Amino acid sequence: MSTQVANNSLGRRALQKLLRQKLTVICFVVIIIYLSIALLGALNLLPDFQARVGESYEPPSLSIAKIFGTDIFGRSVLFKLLAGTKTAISIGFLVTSIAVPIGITLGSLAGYYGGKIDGFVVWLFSVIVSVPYLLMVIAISYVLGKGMLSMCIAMGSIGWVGLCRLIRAEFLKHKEREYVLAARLLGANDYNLIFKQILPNVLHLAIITASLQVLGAIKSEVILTYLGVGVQDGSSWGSMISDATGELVNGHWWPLAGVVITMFFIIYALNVVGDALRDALDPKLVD
Amino acid sequence: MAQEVLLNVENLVVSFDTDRGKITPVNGVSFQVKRGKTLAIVGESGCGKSVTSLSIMGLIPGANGKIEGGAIEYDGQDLLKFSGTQMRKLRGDKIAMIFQEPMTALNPVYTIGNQIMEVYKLHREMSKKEAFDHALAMLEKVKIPDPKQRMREYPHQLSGGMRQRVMIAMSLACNPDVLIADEPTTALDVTIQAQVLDLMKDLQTDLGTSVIFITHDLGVVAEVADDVVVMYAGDIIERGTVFDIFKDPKHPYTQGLLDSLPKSSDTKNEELQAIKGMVPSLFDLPQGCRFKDRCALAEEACGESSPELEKFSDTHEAACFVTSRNNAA
Amino acid sequence: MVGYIIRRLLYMIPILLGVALLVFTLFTTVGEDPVRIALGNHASPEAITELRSKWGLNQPLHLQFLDFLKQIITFDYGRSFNTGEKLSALFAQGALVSLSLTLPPFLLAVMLNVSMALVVAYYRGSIFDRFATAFFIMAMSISYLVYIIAFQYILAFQFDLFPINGYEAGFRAIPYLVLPGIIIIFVSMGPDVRMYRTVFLDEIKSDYVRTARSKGAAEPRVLFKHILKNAMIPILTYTVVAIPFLVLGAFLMERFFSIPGIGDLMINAINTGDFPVLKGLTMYIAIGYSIFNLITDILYAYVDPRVKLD
Amino acid sequence: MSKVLLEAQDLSKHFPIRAGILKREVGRVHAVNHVNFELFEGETLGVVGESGCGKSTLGRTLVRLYEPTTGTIHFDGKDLTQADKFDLKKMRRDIQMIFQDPYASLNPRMSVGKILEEPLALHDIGTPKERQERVQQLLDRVGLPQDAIWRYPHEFSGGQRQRIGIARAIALNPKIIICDEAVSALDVSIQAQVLNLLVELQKELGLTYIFISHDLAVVRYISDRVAVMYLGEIVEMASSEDLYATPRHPYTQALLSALPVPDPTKRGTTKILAGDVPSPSNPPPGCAFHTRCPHKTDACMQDNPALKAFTNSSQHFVACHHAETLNQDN
Amino acid sequence: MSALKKTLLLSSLTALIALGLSCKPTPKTEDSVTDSKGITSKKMVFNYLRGTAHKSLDPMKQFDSASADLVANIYDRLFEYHYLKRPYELSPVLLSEMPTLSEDGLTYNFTLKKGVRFIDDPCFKGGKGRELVTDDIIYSIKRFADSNVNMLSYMLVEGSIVGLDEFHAETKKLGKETNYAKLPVAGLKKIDDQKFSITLTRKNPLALLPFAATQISIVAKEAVDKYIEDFERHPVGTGPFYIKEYSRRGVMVLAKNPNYHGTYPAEGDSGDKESGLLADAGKKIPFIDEIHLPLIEEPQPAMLKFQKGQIDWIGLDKDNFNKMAYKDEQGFHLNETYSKKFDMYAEMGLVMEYLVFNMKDPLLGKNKALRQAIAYALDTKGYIEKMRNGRGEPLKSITPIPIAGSQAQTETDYYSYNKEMALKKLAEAGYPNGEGLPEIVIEYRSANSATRQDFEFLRNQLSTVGITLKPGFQTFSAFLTKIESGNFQMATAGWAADYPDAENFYQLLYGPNSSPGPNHSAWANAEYDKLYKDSKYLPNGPERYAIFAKMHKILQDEVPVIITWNPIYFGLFQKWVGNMKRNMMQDAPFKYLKIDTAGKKKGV
Repeated sequence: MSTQVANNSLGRRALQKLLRQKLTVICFVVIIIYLSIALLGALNLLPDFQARVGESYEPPSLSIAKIFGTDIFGRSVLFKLLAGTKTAISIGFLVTSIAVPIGITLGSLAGYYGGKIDGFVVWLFSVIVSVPYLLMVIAISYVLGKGMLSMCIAMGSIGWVGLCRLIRAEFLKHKEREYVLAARLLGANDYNLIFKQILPNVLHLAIITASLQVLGAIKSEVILTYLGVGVQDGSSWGSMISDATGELVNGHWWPLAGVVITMFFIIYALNVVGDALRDALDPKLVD
Repeated sequence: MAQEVLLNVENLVVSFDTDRGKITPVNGVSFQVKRGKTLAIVGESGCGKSVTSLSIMGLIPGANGKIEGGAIEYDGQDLLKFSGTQMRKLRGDKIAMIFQEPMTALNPVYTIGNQIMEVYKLHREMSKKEAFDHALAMLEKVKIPDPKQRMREYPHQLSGGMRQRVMIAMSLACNPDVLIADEPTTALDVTIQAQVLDLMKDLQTDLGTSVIFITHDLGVVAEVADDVVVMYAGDIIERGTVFDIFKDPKHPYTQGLLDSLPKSSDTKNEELQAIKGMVPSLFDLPQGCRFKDRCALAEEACGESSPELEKFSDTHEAACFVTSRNNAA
Repeated sequence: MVGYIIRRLLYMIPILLGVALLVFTLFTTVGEDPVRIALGNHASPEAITELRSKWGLNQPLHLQFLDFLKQIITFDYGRSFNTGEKLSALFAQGALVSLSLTLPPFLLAVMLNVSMALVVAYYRGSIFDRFATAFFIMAMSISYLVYIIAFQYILAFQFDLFPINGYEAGFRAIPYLVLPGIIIIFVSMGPDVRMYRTVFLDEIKSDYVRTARSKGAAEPRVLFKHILKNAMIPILTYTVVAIPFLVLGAFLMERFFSIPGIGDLMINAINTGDFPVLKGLTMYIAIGYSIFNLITDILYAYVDPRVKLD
Repeated sequence: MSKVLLEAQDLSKHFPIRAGILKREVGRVHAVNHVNFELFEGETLGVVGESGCGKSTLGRTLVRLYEPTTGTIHFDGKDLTQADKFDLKKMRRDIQMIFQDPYASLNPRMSVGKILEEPLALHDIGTPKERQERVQQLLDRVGLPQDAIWRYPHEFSGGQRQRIGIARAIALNPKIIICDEAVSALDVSIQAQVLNLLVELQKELGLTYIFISHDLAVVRYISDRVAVMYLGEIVEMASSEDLYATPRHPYTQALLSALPVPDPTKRGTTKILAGDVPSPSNPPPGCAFHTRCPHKTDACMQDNPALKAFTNSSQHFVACHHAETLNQDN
Repeated sequence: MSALKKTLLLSSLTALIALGLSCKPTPKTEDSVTDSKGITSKKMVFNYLRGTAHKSLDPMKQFDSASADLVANIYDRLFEYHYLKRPYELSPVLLSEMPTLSEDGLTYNFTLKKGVRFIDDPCFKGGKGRELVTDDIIYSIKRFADSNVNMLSYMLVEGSIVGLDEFHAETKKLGKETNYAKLPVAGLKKIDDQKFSITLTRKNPLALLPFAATQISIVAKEAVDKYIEDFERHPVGTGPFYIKEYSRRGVMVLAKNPNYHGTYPAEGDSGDKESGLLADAGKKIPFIDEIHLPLIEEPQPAMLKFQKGQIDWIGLDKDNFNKMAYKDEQGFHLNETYSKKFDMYAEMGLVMEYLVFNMKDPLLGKNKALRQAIAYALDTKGYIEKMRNGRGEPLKSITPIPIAGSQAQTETDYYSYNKEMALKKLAEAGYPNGEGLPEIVIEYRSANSATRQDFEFLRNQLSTVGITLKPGFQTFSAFLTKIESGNFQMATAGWAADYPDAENFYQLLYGPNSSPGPNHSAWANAEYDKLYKDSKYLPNGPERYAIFAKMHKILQDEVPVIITWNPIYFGLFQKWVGNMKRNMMQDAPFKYLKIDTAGKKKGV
């Protein structure tokens, strides 16, 4: 037995709850599709978006590659979108996998120990939130050299703040809960209390935050790429939108339409699932 | 005082749609409230007593609850046929309610005065000044020390007992015919509970209000009730005068409840007469008598159909096959 | 209360020190080299050293940092490397413009979104609620950049409803700010209405709502009198702290609509390594943020009588 | 009389109130104030009082969930207030606690099996298999089905959860269990079941209880001796019988009188105590009860009466200047 | 109840306000102006834009084109490149005529125009602009050479005027102590208030060209002394316009200098007369009363504004070119819908685009065949067609086509796309079909969508022969640092003429010009260097062109850079704009332009 199982049980209930809503299920499927595309991309199984499939700027037509038309090089907009999906999902994952562990660790320690550690963490995030987000992201990207990885690190190294606050607040509440007191009375040490007792109870926040983080990262990428600190090589939604600003006036609406639609589905799905997760994992409703 | 029935609840059925299916927390409940008297509804958590009271207040439609059937007659009119506006006019004016947690039941961001005055604003054509004076008078009536000062204070600045007094003042502001008190003293300490009960009794005598007193505390029931209704899992299983219930309980559940209270004669060398098992889930009710799984007297017949209330005297009814048979025999 | 304010103001010191250190580290150790940018192609090494020393960039880092601290205390961040203008002047000009771009739509948006959220919360669970939720998520799913391009192209160019871009001082600026304002409101709608709606729905579950209803209050009164004031507490925290960042304007908006605000100034400063501007702007914002945080807390205590500041 | 298992001397727990620019301590909440008592092996000591009287703080201070401000707690020859981490962990095996809220006291993300195994694992007791057996045994002992191991707290009712809490408390075979409002949140019919279980366990395992509750009837039923607390102080302590039959302190008298009796014929006999409990952050000078006491004199407003034996000889302790004079008729 | 209504009311009110405000701003009425002779006429406003904000309006301190465009209209220089004549030749501005050269070919004698006055400004006695005198010229040249003032552009005159280099060095030593009066420059001689001479270090046909640069605009000492630090925001010149509203990031407004001394050119190129460009010959300029210059950084809204007629002249970028124009055998044309409304020009730029190899790079520097392979693999023609809508010409020599000594004169040839040759050279380089060839990183100085697309094109090109490219999109300063420190493999580059002479391009590969000089490839070839020195001071002519051809041969063989293409610049202007002829050496010739106000109103 492990906490894993424990989460599964609550997770199972949450899942049942989620599956009762049709829309949520559809959105789940959408997310899974995007994830699979990203996975295929990671395995290099996506069609090469660099390959020419036709003349430049062919409007959409009924072949798979040209369903969203072609771009200036006659490349398939769809393939670019797929490659961009991989980029977007990787960004989402990277940012989340940086922000969430930091947020959880600092939030837990601050909330649990209080005192000087708490003071330090609060100070740290107060400092970070006092500086305009964009400025920070761009600056950190510069520090690390422009590019997708540094952009992700930049977003990640700021993105933990929100989660950290949440986790800290929850720890402050939970550490006075009777089940924690009981565990302390049974001789549990700090490690046990933080990681085995309290953390599993606040982890749902991390899941919800992560889904929002993915969302935010995807949206930020567009702006940052537009500003020239984002994705440099390869296809990304941000670079496609950036290109599309000029294409639109030429009547080449399809690359933009393609990005908007592609982004729309994943953001919509993440939002709906995020909301549903919030409801399903809300301990008020589960307990 | 005339033994006139002011409020008549007839076969009330309330259901809720939940994620896990439909439940019926109130399943055909009937009782009468007499003018100027106190009716206590007793039962453990989840027996449907609070849902009943909210139904009377007309606060059930909404959320996911639905009144499936029955009638609530107040002064000869069926409240269930009232429109939203009509019901709203009645609420707080003719029928008022107080709740268990005075801290959360009061709006934390408005002053006490403001909240009491609101009742007048809603139901009486009054100037601000008049409303203020009336509210102040109400605070005096519920014996809040320094009422002028309190008018300007916020709920959190008051102690639990004081807050409940404010709730009482607010509910009695329009001199209602019926006051529904839903566990009004459960959150209070005994000494404060005694104060509040005392106050309620005084006010009831003064104003002639009928009270529906909802509680799980049998001691309190014995203290305040004229008539008692005992509920279990959405059904009324016994009703009678307070003496009927405490001196000669007929239903095994009522008996069990009384027995499980530690009495002054009990010592820990004697086991308490506990009711075995636990209240069934509303999602998974047993066939027949809903109490049968916990009942020491249960027979096969109890599982076949649910017992109806049966008269034991003019005032006393209980719903149990076994007791009825024994009584008949 | 006074003690609380003093304490909070004192707490600003470590925060601002932290911000100073962060900004200093980020922009001094890396980022664009302002000297290279100022001198451009083929600058002679002497010219580079010369300018570096003129701008004080050849000093040891700790001395530069001390200088920076001095600047913070004296509120004098010097002149922009780029244009030689005093930062205070740049800020004074730009802040007003940025605020005139962002503040009115922000306030309108708060009012509008709170009202819409209340309406949606009122019809919670209905088809209308679902439809509205779907609509707001949809609105959120489209990139800000796309809104700007599309709105400018369609509303201003095709339909001629607004000037395409531009800015004039004073009240003549108003016509130019309408379209950007509409976009700002539009973009804020999705996330805000959804957030406010959640807040309202949380409050609707409260006991005092039941009390209000049992008094005979009608639903709109319950929503607007009882719930709204309680919900203002989380809404306040959400909105008031956003105000200092409004000074930054909305850089994309400023670029596309040629509004000479601070957002664009900041982006340009980043791209040219204009430290004095960056340092100054960041510190202004950080101070503004701390102060507005404090204001939030004071407002908090004002809205919520349970909160005592001491 | 049996042996003293635990002894609290001059035990206080004050919570600082901080304010001002530098958050200096400007006052203290006197949650527990100079409390002395002995706990005898095998007995149940009831602690009653109204909310805010410090009874729960006392319980938590005794197990060092709170660090006491003053005083000592001697258990098994050792002063617990001085215990280091190691000693404390050892002590944890001997003193356990059952909490009030059956919903909050169990970790919702742990299966019942895990919850019950936890204490054993923490103290490295037995092999996993032995622990498993012990868990089953515990479930059996508190009357829960074996399949509970795999289930989670939210699948149980309040009474069952409290049984899980009890099973957890007895898992380490403690000597003392502090029951902090252990049955308060339960319905009457369930309350009786749990009380019966507690009594059974005490007999079977030779447990010593400190039973903290605001419910006078329950305390009377389960306790051998009862201490009445008011504003952080013990105002009266006596055997259960003595205390309920002949309460000596005006507060105890009022408290007992206010207790509603499930007997409609005894209606209206309540002596109503005026006023509210003063704030423990600003306790009145002298006797803490004087603001509500119908018998107060000037002395009450100046000196805080010590807890002393009533009529010297007895085991009935009262903290009242006028205990003797007030109770002459008894 | 009422509260809900209130909200709805509030919302609709808001909507109403929004609608009310949405009425477009009333255009500033183009009120009339009265000129010095008392003749009232319609005010002529020229609406243009600035794509970036200027840095400094101090002529000696600026180097960016945004600043130069403004400086050129506020200040005057001794010369400018003739507005109409091609190839570009100098014509006098502040001088009454072109200077005369002494017999030894070393001293130029100048005579100032009479009656040139600075604009009225409080820095002058009585606030009245005083007349321009020789001292101003000498002061301005000295100020240009003052290393404390000008850190950017001294190299324009370096080594060419007697005593000026010494002066430059001296100012560096003296710093703030510098006093021009105490530092005479032998080569700058005042003869009287109207006459002065400049003595050269050696015969140099290019010596006068720098005096057409905005950096050697003529300033007044009074203004410099009075405004000190603020001088760069408070220009005082003799130019055709003065700043009416200074707004760096908003709308900058220039207004006509009513006392301007200049006149419209009396002669032009062949065909200019026919196209009406000489209609105003000899008339007093400027014609325009005001120039409005909003800062519009995004190209998209700028084009939308142009199409609405709110901007009179705009450069035509790639995306819009695609939409609005096309190319056929006869050249470039506007689509019919647009040609009714606008006029378009297409002018060959004085710009050479190229790719630089780092000769210190262990891979590329040592492997000539590899560099040649890359040169063969590039489809420059295709690039121009595809990425630039054909708006350029492949270059066959390092000099842009409009400049004397370019491919037309040297008759040189250059690499063109040849896959077989590329593969052959690649094999020769030791990487048959690109096998074993590591990734090559090419550096860019920004990361906007155009550069990204450029890179993608290049990558696709080279991948056809098996060469893998990786982009390094750098920030500008990082790019410079990388390039100048020689820490790169390949980089993109472009060079715009400082002055329209081939020397300005050949110097790009002159050995001693290695970084921080403009020769970033760090390529040094003794023969080339010698040829360069030989050609530098020769006047244009067959002798010089022959040397160019030899130098070109070496470049073509060694490939330290790959010369790619010469862009053509396009612009659109409204039909009501008159006298428009794109002059690549004068980016903002506002003083010659005019507006047909009546026609504009009618909507020509």
